[in-house]
Amino acid sequence: MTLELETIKWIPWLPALAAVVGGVCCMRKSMRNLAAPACILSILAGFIITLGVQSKVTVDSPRVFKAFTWIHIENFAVDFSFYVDPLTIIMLTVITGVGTLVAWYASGYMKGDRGYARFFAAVSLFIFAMTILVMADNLFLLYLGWEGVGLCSYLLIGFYYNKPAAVAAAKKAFIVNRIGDLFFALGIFLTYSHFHTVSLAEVLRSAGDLNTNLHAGGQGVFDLGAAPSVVVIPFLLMLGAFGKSAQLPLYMWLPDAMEGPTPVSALIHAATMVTAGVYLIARLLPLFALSPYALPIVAAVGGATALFAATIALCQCDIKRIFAYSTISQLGYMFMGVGAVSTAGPTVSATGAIYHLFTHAFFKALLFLTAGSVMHSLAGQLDLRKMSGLSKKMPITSVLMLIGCLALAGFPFTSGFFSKDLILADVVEMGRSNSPFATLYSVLGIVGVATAFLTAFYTFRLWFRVFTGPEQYEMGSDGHGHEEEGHDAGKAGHEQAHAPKSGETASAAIAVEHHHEPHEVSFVLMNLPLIFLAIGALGAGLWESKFGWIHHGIETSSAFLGYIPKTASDAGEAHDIHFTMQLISGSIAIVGIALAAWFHWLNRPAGERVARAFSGLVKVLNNKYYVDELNDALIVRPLRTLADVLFVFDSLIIDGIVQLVGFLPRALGMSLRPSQQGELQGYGLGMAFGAAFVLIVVLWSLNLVAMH
Amino acid sequence: MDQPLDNLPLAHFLLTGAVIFVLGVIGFLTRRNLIIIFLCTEMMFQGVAISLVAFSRFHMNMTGQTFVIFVLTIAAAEAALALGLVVLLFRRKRTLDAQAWAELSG
Amino acid sequence: MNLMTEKIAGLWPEISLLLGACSCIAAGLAGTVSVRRLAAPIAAVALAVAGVATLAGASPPTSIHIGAHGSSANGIAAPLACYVKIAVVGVGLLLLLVAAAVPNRIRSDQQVDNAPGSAFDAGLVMRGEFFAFFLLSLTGVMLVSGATDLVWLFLALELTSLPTYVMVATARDRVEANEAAVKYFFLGALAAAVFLYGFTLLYGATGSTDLNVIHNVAKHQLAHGGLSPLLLTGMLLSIVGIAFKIAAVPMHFYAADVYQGASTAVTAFLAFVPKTAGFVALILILGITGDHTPQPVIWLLWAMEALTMTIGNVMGLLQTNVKRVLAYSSIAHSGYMLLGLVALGGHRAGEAAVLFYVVGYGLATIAAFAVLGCLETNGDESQDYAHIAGLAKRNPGLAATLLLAVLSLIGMPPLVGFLGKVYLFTSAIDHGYVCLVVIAAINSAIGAVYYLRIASACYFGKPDEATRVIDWPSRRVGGTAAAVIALALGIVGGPLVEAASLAVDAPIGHPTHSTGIVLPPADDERGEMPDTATPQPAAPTTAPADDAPAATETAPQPAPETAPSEPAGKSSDM
Amino acid sequence: MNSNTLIPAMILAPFAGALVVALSRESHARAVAAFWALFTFAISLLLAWRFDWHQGGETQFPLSVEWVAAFGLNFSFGIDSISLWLILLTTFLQTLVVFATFASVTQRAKEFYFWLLILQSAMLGTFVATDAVFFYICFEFTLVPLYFLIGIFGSAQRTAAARVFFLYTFTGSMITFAGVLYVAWFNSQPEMAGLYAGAGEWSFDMQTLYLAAHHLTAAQQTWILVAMLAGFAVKLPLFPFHTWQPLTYAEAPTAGTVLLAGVMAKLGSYGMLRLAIPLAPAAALHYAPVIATLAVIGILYTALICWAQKDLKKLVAYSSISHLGFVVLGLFALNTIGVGGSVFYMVSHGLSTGALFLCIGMLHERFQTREMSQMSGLAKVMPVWAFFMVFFSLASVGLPGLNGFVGEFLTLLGAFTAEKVLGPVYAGIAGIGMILAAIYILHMVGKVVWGPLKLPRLADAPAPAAGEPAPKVADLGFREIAVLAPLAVACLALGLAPTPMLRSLEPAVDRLIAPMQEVAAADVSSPAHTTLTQARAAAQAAAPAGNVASETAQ
Repeated sequence: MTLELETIKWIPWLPALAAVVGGVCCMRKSMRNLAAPACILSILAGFIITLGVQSKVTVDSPRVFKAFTWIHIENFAVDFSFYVDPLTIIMLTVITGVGTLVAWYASGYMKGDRGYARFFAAVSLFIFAMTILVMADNLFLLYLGWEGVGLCSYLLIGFYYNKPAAVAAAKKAFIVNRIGDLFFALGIFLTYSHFHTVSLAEVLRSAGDLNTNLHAGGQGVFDLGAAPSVVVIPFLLMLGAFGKSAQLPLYMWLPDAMEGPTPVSALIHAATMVTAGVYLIARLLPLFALSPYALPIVAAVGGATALFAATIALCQCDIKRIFAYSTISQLGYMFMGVGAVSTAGPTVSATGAIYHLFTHAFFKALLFLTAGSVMHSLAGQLDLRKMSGLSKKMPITSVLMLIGCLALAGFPFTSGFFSKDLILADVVEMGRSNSPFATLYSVLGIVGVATAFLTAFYTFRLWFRVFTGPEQYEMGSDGHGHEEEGHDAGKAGHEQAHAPKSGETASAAIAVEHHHEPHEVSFVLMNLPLIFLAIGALGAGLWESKFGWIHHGIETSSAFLGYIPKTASDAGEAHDIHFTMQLISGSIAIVGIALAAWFHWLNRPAGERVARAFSGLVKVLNNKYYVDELNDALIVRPLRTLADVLFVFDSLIIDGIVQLVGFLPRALGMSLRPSQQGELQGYGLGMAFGAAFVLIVVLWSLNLVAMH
Repeated sequence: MDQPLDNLPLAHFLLTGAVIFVLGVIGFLTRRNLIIIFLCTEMMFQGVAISLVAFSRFHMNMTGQTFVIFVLTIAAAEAALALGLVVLLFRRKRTLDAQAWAELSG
Repeated sequence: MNLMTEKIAGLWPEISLLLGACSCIAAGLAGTVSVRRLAAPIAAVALAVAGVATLAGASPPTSIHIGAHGSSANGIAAPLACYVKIAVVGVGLLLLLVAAAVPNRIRSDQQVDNAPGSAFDAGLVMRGEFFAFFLLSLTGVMLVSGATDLVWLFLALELTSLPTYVMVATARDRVEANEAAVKYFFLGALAAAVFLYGFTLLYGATGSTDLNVIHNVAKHQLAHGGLSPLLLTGMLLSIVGIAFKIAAVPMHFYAADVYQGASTAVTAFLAFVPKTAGFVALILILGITGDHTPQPVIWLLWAMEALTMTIGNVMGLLQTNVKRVLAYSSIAHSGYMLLGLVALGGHRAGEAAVLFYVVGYGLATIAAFAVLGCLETNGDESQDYAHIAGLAKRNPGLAATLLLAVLSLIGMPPLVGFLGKVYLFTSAIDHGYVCLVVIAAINSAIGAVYYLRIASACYFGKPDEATRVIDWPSRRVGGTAAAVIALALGIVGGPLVEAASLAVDAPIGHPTHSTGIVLPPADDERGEMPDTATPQPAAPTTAPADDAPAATETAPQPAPETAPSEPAGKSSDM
Repeated sequence: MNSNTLIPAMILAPFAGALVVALSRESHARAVAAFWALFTFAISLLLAWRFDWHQGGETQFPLSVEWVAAFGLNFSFGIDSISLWLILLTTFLQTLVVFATFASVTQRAKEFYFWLLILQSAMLGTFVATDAVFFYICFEFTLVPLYFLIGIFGSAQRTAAARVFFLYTFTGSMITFAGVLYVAWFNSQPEMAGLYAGAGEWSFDMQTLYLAAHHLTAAQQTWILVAMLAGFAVKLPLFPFHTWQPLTYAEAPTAGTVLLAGVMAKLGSYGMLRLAIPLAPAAALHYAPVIATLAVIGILYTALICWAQKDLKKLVAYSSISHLGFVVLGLFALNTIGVGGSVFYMVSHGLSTGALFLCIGMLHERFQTREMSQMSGLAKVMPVWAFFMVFFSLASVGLPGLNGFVGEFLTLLGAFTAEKVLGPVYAGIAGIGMILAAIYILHMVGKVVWGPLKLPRLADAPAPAAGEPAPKVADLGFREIAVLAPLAVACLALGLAPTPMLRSLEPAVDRLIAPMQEVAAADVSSPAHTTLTQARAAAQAAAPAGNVASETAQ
């Protein structure tokens, strides 16, 4: 099936329409259930269009579809127009594909929630913003999508707005993202002021030309002093990407973002939005090549984040948080991958990052959604320590999650295995190149392997903990995914599902619900989409390695047009590295899984002994290196104190000065008051002295004048 | 014009006038009785009148002396007014101490 | 004698007022109440007749100013007089409306008669007299505006003041009124002595009391090495003395006490009438040196201006008594108007701005006092902020009047106060006094504080229980009319501005710039040029004017020998 | 109807309305006011319809009524696109405000609507004036109606607020007035005659004064700039002249606050654009960094202070200062993007902040409190209100797709790209304001809209027993939605399609800043260039072609 390329411009607008429909549905209780189909269908339609047009998108056909002029003043023109090249298609496939499945799942998961329509309106809005982000023809529009997804993330993290934690998390996410966004915006400004355009195609072309010139200039590239201000652009953009993709300085928001409904975590905080940073760098690679330091730094930050987050994930007990840290860690991989593009000797390797982005979307969404299923059946219980041996109660879920875990751990021939391996191979290859940063990349290669081991270990720690061992569990206190406001009539859906005894008060119904048995979730609504995801998680790698769809797409993407790959004179060596890395990472994964199986399934007491032996370390990791506390103590509190101080300063000092100035006339008046004491002769004295003073002064001055 | 004061220079007359004027001012500022104070203002007027006459003589025209006539008229009018006022005040407070009239202030 | 009759012709308005005053006294002495009640209408008629007479006399360019020497004192006299007289008539009518009820507030004659054994009380027997004094004082102002001679000016100024002393003393049956009268009278006499001294020195320096002659001497002196110290001292003393009339520093001390003590209607009168007289007199005195005000005088005026408005405003801030506030405001406004006096002549004549401003100020301040006068607290005048609180709820009309008055005083567009400030400020800037304008601007802001307090009390406060609104239609009409005119003049103030500038700028038929504003050295001839250019020079009137320059030309610096002949002839004319 | 009479009709309509209100019965006041507000809005729409949008830079519908010929004072009107947009903002907001106050104003309604309509007249007058004194008159006169609106209808500290507001702004504008007079005097100097049209005589025509400004020396311009800023910076307000503003905004009644923030603040920035910059062009260029620094400090400083607020209205009031800092930053970027963005921001800030104040006002009507600690989780009981509140908060934060973004980004971009005037550093530091804005706005939204439900206890309501269901709170009614919805639509429309507006602003903005751009292109820093004319001559010497055209165009 093929469609006209033109139809692609409908992709963002359908979810937008769905968002409006969802908004309307919010108003009427009776229409509430319409929101979900509208959302799912709109995303599905986007997916179909993406698949339909993808064959039309070739290296020659990056096409711009203009919807309307957005901002135009003087020679600053920004169109609301879409730019389509293979990278766009890859991203759209992920977004609409995973999006459809997650929305489908959510239509079951969110059933009965009071904010059902609101949820789907926000999800539709998110898809709109996300598609705008990846289809944007210019940096401003990209920024619109960028902030738009941030907004949706805010709205969805804070979906359970009655929970202070959710509200706080939402706020944190938005603000931390804003920090990144500021740098991104400044990057855009700098780009504009240097290239006089923000159009992607033109910026990329100009940057490519500039690169060519710089490279032609030889070693001048490294001479920062002589470099124009353009070399700052990549660093600004990079910080934006770090914010959105939760990389090291700006990652804190993502674990907290798990306060949102689980489908949101799956879609936004695992599969799509958080990868926008990777997309940004991949898309603007020529800009990042403007500074020779930019990409190595990206890679280094990615590597550091990957390891850092993986270590934290080792000791977390909240399922979703483990996955959150794992997401951060995997995003670190992607940054490593995208940073492993040499600027000195052009070889194309960003494939690894996008590839990993693609596969990660599937398996991480799968993992989150299965975690959601677990939560759903355990009334919101997320603590690893409070559940065990659930595979009997939830067989499908356990298998699905196993698939996800395998992919995440990079078990051979799962999708994660291929993509992660590609990144590692690229990094190691860079380490062996003549790049000035070769050492850095070598280190990163080791970090990558270490992280892969940790990933395998913590992933399976989770899986074994939840699904193996003796069957025991403790129900959650509230309904993650269930509306907490028990006395609200909006519970209808769920109450039907669980059939509370009639005549009971609403709160009693909740009480009952909290003590029901774990159960498998609805198949059609929730497990069926998961199965599709599982197929993706298992098969995407094999499919890619057979067809090279992503590889081809990336190579033909406009960002890489300036980097025509060498005709692989060293292809053989590259292949060797590739194979070696596959071997290493595959075995590392298996070792990690085995270790996890030993400590967390077969011999749990041993695991506990080890944990006790390293209790100090465990405590540090458990508390996430105390980063939140540090952040609070070093940034938030001082800033807040500063705000309070400034407020006092404002009302005391600044207003005080104003008041003082305002008081001056009064003071002057008071000091003059004695002159008006009411005595006739006092006044006469004043008048006489005044007149005499005038005479004396004036005549004296006349005298002076006369003397000159 | 051979009169006794003829050979006195103008300055003497002016000085006399000024001294009387200043004395009037000093009296105005220092005396307590309203009537005396009023008389001091009269003194000031007369000091000015002396100057006027002197100038008139100096300029050899009559304007100054004419002026003096008018000044005297005004002084008389003021005197009438002052006496009326003094009566009014005395009825009100039974005193003519200038300091007694210092209620309004600020 | 011809000149004399010409002058009489120009004095019909004054004569009408004088006759009115006499009639008022006569009516006031009448035995029957109904006749005594006629005093106020008679005063109104007299004012109206004066107005008509002024207009009738103004229409042809009368010969009085034909002998003009540039914008010298004499030259500006006639148009100036016209303007001032019309202003006095107009504002006087409003004042009359406000004051018409004053005698009713004094204990009635009957009470005095009935009181057994009560002696004669000067403060209590007044009906018609009040209006007589009222008219006499206005006559004084009119005469001031027409003064061409120091003697005339002195007499006119005293005529303005003397009746007001009586009005202050008798129009309110309170001890404060007496105290106010004491202060006003004695300090007024002191000030009068000061400016009289100044006049004397002017005479002594020039040998003439004719302003025209003095002007010519001064011009001559200026052209030849500067003013003689005697002349300068005379000017300074005159200015300082007359400053009493306008309540300017250092002669301002009395203002607050007198304004507070006097009956509200009389206070309104004081705020306009002596002030107008004072400013016109100052314009005449400064006219001696034409546009070339000597530097010391500029310094004096500069300092007076800055101090007067600043002291007025900062003292006004501290007051809780609205009448005192308005008194200090009156001082401050004198300060603004002095701004015009440092900026004499030229393209944008400051004196015209003063003439315009004084009318605007008068209207606004009369409106404010009228409103105050319509209120009564515990049987006495309402004077405090607390007393006018909540007036808007009680009587929106009065509150609106007060609001308009206050806004005009603030200088809020589009009221006349704003236009007046524009006029003053532009003329000051035109003469290079940017610094003074900035001081004035800041002062306006300071002044706004207490004006706003009035508005705020009126509109935001809770009504005061002890205060009641007295039903005095005439006073209310007078106040409202003043406020409405203040508003109207702000919107269509053009004609009045024209009139004010015409009053001081140039006789009809002369281009504005050719009136001898520039005074290069030894330029006496130029001053005369208008004479020859005037189409219908009436022979007899030009004669003394021709004499004057001749005298100054021939006279060397001390000029005792030649001078007498000319003024002597002049005095015989009189 | 002749198009040229439209402007006077538009100014006089609210005035006539005020008189009618004064004469009508208390109970009819609001209906009468609504009619006249709508009528004025209609006239302004008609004006927009008749306006030649292709000639946005030209002064259209000029009309001059002589006022005081001796002073060269005229009531001169005329609008270009900048004026027109602000007029539309004014009439639009005014209409909404009248409807928004239907329920809240119960006492002294006549007075309320009287002053409200008078205020509208004055505000419109400011935007249409082409005569500097007429501008000043209207500018100044706005104080009077607001003084009464605040003083009579405000909250607890209303009297103090009204007084502070009046005095602070009045003081500033008196000095501004002196500056205007000075330029007019300069223009009237006889030696100026013949240099350009209108020279050598008293005139307050803005175009004439602009030309006069080119002949002012650097020192003169500096003082003029100071004088102009004294009034406009206070009105805006610009840090550190802002302390009157939170008190005033907080104490004013909702209608007053909306118009204060929505329109009155723009009088300050509009004045800067219309008078301060063109009357002191070289000084504006030279001191742009100083003013921009103040703007940037203001952005950050007040943004932080917002965070420390406990009172909703004060929070938004402070945020308004912060936002208007962007406006000033854009203005003093002195390039088309910056100034155009700044004007855009003026309008869009009027909409979104006005709407926020309306939302808070609606809350206040229900709870009689604005303390954030008193309420929480209102989304639960007032979802529609919560929607609008969040929507306008986001607009205020500068979310792309909504109006705030365009203005904020263009002003920042303008500052960023203003070579030799400002530069990336200004934009970069000011940009931190975006982060802080997110912090305080989300802090507010998080406290009030989200979170567990908590309602302020009304003074007259009995304390609810534990476990009892929360008392019913009425969500927004039809009228209130009808007031907020147009604002939301306008925010969205301006956010998604700002181009028509920006394009129409461009020629008007270019015309105002053309002289400065020329000089900026040549050299700003050289002190040798005493007057703009000389500087321009130097610029032409440097770049012989091109610039001559604009000179002759003058």
